[in-house]
Amino acid sequence: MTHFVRVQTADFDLGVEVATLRAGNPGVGAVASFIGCVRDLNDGDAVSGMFLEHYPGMTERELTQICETAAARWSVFDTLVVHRVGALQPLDQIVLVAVSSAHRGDAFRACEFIMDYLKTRAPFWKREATPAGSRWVEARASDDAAAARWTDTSAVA
Amino acid sequence: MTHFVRVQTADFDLGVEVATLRAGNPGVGAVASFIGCVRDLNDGDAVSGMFLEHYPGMTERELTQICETAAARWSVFDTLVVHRVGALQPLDQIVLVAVSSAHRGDAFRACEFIMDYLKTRAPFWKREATPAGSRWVEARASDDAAAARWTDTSAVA
Amino acid sequence: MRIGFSYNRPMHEHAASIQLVFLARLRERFGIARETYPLPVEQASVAMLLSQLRARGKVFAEELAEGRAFRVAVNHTVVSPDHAIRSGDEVAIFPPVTGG
Amino acid sequence: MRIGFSYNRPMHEHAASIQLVFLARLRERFGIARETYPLPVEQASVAMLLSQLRARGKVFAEELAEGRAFRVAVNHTVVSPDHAIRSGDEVAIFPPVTGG
Repeated sequence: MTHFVRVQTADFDLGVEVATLRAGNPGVGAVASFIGCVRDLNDGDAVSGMFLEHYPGMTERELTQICETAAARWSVFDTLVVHRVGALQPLDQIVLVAVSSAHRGDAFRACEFIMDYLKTRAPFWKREATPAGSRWVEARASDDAAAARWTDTSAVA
Repeated sequence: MTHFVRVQTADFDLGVEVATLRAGNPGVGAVASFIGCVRDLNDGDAVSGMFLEHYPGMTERELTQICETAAARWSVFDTLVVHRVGALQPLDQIVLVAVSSAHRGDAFRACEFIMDYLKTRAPFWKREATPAGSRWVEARASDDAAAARWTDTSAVA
Repeated sequence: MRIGFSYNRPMHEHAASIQLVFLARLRERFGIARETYPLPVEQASVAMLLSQLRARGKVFAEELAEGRAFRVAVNHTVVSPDHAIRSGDEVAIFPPVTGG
Repeated sequence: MRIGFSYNRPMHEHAASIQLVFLARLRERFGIARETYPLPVEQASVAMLLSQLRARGKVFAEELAEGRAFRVAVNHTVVSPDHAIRSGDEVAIFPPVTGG
């Protein structure tokens, strides 16, 4: 089992990343993946671009730990997180999470878990440009709620 | 909102398909996708290859209806299902489901719903080659259970 | 509806018929992929059709026995046994699906 | 543990210190990205450090006020206010994260 974690300014190719993740493993029956993209609207304001900052060292450590937690909870082969930093525009890809597994339930569950935890635990911060100027994006209560779901064993299989 | 449904013998490129699905829509903040692959093992037996048959006409109709049901239930932009038929080998891609949305929860939910319903409702049949000869794959109770989850409103957000 | 249907049907069409489609394991076991099948009565039900098919002999009786897991789709939609079949319908019979 | 730590520390290191890191909005508001900061006592807690930083003045007192949403990580792990800080630690203070 391997957890691949990368923080980079460069864009990524979802097809290449997923093909690499499952390459040569004929036990993989399922790959669930997710990409997050820059929207041109946030909290009701037009967004013309953003800058993503992170905390080098802690970011990679935190992302790896999130993947390890997912792999301990569900039956998965490998996990991949690629997160971009620097200047991004609407339509740009921000983040990729992919999980390979024998069966789809584990892949879906682990992939969404990693995204939810990444959102509330991985040290990234967005500064977005709007017509009123540039502003730091505020953390969302809905993201905390999404992450908290995974500790409520009655709600999640 | 568009539901793209294709049944084909040719392989597909996950990266190209997802890029096409979200192309030009800066409202898309999330794309959840899934690929199913041929494993070299099924029900304890080695699998050297398989042949996928379908019911032309009904397949496309059923897949489109499943996507429409998902789009009525969650807030999504577009959905895509690509399913291969014909001769396939271990490591080959079988199926792709992708859903674009403003937010990740809707994308994840709709994507997994479509896969679960596809598994129990779309008219595809697998014949797999094992050391003991070729056999039709039996339907799984676990797939029925996965699809049934979505009608149990207490279990699924 | 019923009157319109009778009215529109050509007088010379004495033999109302349907298209029968067998898929996957059933196609293999029956040795038939598709056939034109005469409708026994004007509005036969799926249950009546299945009963007639079972009378064809051993492999039909076995595969289409009550309680066996198979599905019937009329014009590409899965239906229940009481569904009425009309002339010109495409009726497909197939095992539980195993795609994805 | 405590004895071993003291034993291994060079005699000449009179001024124990930590690396302070401020990130994102806090870095901008404080005008500081990283600084070497003297540890006031041998084993200061995160709470003691925050209290000292608040004493620096208005913007520190405001951003690091009790009840404000910020996180403290020591050596890349988020910790609680009672966490003990030791010489050589990297202590980062940052707003709630907004990646993904």
